[in-house]
Amino acid sequence: MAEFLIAMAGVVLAVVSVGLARVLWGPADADRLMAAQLLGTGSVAAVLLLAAAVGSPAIVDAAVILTLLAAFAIAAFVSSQFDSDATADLPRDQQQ
Amino acid sequence: MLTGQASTLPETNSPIGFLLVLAIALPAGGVALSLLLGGRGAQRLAMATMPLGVAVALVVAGNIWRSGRSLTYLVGGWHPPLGIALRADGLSAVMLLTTAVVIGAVCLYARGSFGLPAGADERRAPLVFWIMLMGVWSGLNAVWLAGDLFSLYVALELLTFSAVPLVSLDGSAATLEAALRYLLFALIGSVLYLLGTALLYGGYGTLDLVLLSHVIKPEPTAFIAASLMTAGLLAKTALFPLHLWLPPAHAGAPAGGSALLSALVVKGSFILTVRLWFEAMPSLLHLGTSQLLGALGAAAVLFGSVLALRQARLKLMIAYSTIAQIGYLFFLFPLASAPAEATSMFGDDWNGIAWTGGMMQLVAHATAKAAMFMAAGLIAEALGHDRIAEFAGLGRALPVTMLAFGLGGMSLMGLPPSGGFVAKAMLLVAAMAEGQWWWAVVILVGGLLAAGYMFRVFAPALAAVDVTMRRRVVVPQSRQAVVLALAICAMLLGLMPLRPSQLLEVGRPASVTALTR
Amino acid sequence: MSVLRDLFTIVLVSAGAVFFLAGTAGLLRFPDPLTRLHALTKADNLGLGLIVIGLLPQADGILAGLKLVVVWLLAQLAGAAATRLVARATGRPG
Amino acid sequence: MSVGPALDAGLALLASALAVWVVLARQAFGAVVGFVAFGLVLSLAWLRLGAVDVALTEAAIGSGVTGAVLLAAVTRLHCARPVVAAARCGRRTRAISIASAGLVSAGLAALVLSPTDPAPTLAPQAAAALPELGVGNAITGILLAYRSVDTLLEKIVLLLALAGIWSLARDGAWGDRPAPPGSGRRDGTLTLLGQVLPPLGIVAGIYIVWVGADAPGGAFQGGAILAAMWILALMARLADPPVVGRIGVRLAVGIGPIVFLAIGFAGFALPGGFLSYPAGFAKPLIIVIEVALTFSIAVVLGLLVLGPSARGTQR
Amino acid sequence: MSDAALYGLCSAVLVGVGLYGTIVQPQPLQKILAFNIVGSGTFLLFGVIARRGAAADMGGDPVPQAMVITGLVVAFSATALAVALLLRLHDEAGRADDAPTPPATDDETSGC
Repeated sequence: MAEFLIAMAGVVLAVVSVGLARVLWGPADADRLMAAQLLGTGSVAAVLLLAAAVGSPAIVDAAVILTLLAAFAIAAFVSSQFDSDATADLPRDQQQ
Repeated sequence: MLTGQASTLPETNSPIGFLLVLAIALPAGGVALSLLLGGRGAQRLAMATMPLGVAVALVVAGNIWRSGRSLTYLVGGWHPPLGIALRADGLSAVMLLTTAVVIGAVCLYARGSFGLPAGADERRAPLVFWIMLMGVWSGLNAVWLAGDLFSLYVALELLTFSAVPLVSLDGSAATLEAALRYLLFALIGSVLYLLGTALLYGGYGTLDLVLLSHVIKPEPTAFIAASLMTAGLLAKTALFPLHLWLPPAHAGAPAGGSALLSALVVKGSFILTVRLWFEAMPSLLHLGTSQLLGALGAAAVLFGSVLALRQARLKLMIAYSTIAQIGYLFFLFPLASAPAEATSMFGDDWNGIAWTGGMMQLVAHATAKAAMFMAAGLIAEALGHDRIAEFAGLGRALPVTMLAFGLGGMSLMGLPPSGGFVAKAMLLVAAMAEGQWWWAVVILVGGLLAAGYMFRVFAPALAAVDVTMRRRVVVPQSRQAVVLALAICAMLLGLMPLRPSQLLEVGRPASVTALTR
Repeated sequence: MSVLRDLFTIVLVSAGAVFFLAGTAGLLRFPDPLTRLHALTKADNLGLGLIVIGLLPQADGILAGLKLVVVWLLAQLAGAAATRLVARATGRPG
Repeated sequence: MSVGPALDAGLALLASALAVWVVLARQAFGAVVGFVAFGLVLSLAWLRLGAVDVALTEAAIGSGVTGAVLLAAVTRLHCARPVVAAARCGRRTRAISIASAGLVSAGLAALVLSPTDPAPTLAPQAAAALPELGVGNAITGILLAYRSVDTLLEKIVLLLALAGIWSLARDGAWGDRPAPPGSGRRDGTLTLLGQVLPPLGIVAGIYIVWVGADAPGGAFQGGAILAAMWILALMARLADPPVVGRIGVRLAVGIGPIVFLAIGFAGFALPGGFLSYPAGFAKPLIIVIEVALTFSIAVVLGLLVLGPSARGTQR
Repeated sequence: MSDAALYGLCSAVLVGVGLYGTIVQPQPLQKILAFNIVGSGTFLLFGVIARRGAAADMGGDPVPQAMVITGLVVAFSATALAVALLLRLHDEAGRADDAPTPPATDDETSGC
């Protein structure tokens, strides 16, 4: 069983890392973000699979943290990247 | 060792070993409390820490000198390799003292530039300056005392993080750029050092300097680790050709900060390089390595001096001269590790003499350079600029400051009776006696070049012109006196060469002595 | 019993992996950002969800199972937020 | 056939590929996204290496909070577009750097392929001394007992970094609020995230600190999660960045290191000396230090992300 | 090949790639990223060494692992400080030219 779970962790990771090609290609920043998010979700899945394979509850904690931070990273992406483009014409003290 | 395990040493705490902790923890606590108290609190704290720190250094040095034995303190009672030992030998004591003297002088000097009047609000530059001053002190003392390579990494980072903000304190684009470049150099330097640390741990299972020296063997692991660590440390020491970051950084900081950076901070990584090669892995210090380090030093002496000659601004000139003076320090490597047959010719401990000469150069440069940077700061305050070409009449306007600057310069040139003279003479004689005359040539040429750039400053400053200097500000006598006192320290070093050298012999690496006996 | 449990896990986890595969394929092959976003959301929701459900029988204790569900819920939240924000951002020129 | 090594090889390959991408990318934004992904992959590698504590730290600090700093920077530098003008290195510099970097890599590779046998380790010694401390997590024992002086100095490094970043404020803005992270706009979705995630994150952060004495986790990881949640709330404009000149902020920043130092100095009264703990009280004292440190680390990391004070941020 | 050796090779690659980037990369922000990659490679080497030292019922030698945790915090502080310096420099340069983007005069001054 453990072997299977580790193998599936590998498969999920391999699959989503192919999606990373979008990070390279783009073309829009949104594409890069989506690819990174897919990698985030895939990593969480892989960590959960690993945790089950090893039978270690501490690794599940790692998955919880990864998910939290994935959400955080998305918020950071969004709040920094897209809004600033949309509001580029508004006066902002950082821009001038 | 057979099991790959480093065993523990039968070490115990020295009776006054707790002072080693205080030397690090007092200024470290000062950093934390200064942020908390803010405003004038930071300055008061620095002023309160200063005498305590000087006292700690004095007691430690006095104890080591009298007892002739190194001090040890096991933090938390844990023995290496699991725990961390703080150790103070003669070299640490000398460095503790030098640090305390220079920082003490900088404290007194900086009260003039970063002092807040009573009741004033907290201001940016003063608060940051006092915090960074204590950060530098804590980091330096940790470098002199820590006996563990990873603790030394943290100590080096402590130095980096307190040195970089000093560079960009005035916030101009030029100093920000200098600070960023300095930071990147320093970070790459520390990460290379850390890489070597990892390799050593993987090979020998300990990072304690003493334990490591027992188990280390001349094999690829040790050699690659040592090369990486040395490369990293040289970048932090600004040895030619890794010196690019130094002049703008040291010239850009406020005078008190420049004094700290040039006199002390670059010496931290230098001493670590010395400890690494002479104490932790003496069996690896082959002829090639020591000659290479010496050659880089020689290149630094010539290159730095020539560039110093060509600078139009005083602070940049002093900064380039630091590159040259750092070069001299590296003659320590070929001269203090000469094989026995070379040194026995004249039947004296030439390796030991070179060792003492090198350390003397370090102390003399620290005091002289700090005095010169602070003198340059006073000149810049008085004139509103530091363009050497417009110094006419300066000798009359600021006689005390110029005297201090000149005394410092004498040490750089190696004129008697300065500390720099004794240091360079010892290196010179050792070079001749060991048959490595080429270093002697560089030492002499470097001295001449130093005389050249000092002359460029003094020729206009002392010229008997009738123009009265337009002074922007009147510089208080007390600040000039501090600078002069420090310059006199550099001078006095030359008058009592025997005593500090005795202190230096306590716990001197066996490799330096063993090669000669 | 144990065989059944393991079989359940194997089936659901494999199905989850297939959804990840579909999501990636969509991300790579679909022509414009909005359809790519759609594909990504599928992978997020279903891929991770199936894997979590598949792993639930393997978890020892209620708390461990609860953590798994929390992970899934968090991922849902992040995914939903990302979807809305990306959709809005791509909906605008620039 | 065992699948473990295949997974490891995949992770190692992926990490290396991402590193190459980050270094060579023409677009700073793409490089930063690649770096965050790189951090994620490394966390997985740390799990595979059996270092759960490090995996937690890498996820929280190495990838999470660092990612936030880098993203904010990329936006402000307007680097989203490809760069034309920056001076590129000449061919000779490139050749020399490839040669030297390759040399370092080759040396390292040669060493890792011929390890010392048996590998030296301090694990037995670290394990043997743990009962004396009463903590079950050896890493906590190392960070707060055996090598506590490193941890203490590293806390000072954090404070110096904060003071260094604050020093980059303009004189007129000194002591004021830092600019809020992200853009100045309120946004429904972001508000929702900011309202829902922090409560969960705070529970998770405290949990990670709490279990840290005996299981993977501790002050660093917990503090970083708390910091991330704080930044998230600020991004959603649910709170304002603090006025950094206030005594409360300064107290929050300094309390951890000061408690740590105070307990260290109290050790002088004991036979073990500085930073030693009285028999039987080691674990409670370690937990006191961890709690104080977590709080300060969370505040300091958050402030490091926020950057220097900016004038006129309160309109 | 053991799993530790695989990650050991990975760490060697990371260090090399990162070093190359710190020298060659003209963008300061990517220089900072490259430094972080060298750092990650170094930490990974610690991890490999820890893994090989697994003993006493521990999955790895905890001493190097603890060092990595300390190192990660230091590396983050360094990144934050470097980025803050870069941003301020960018502001300063932009202010001096009174233009939204500074001209790239030198590899260190240019933000973009």
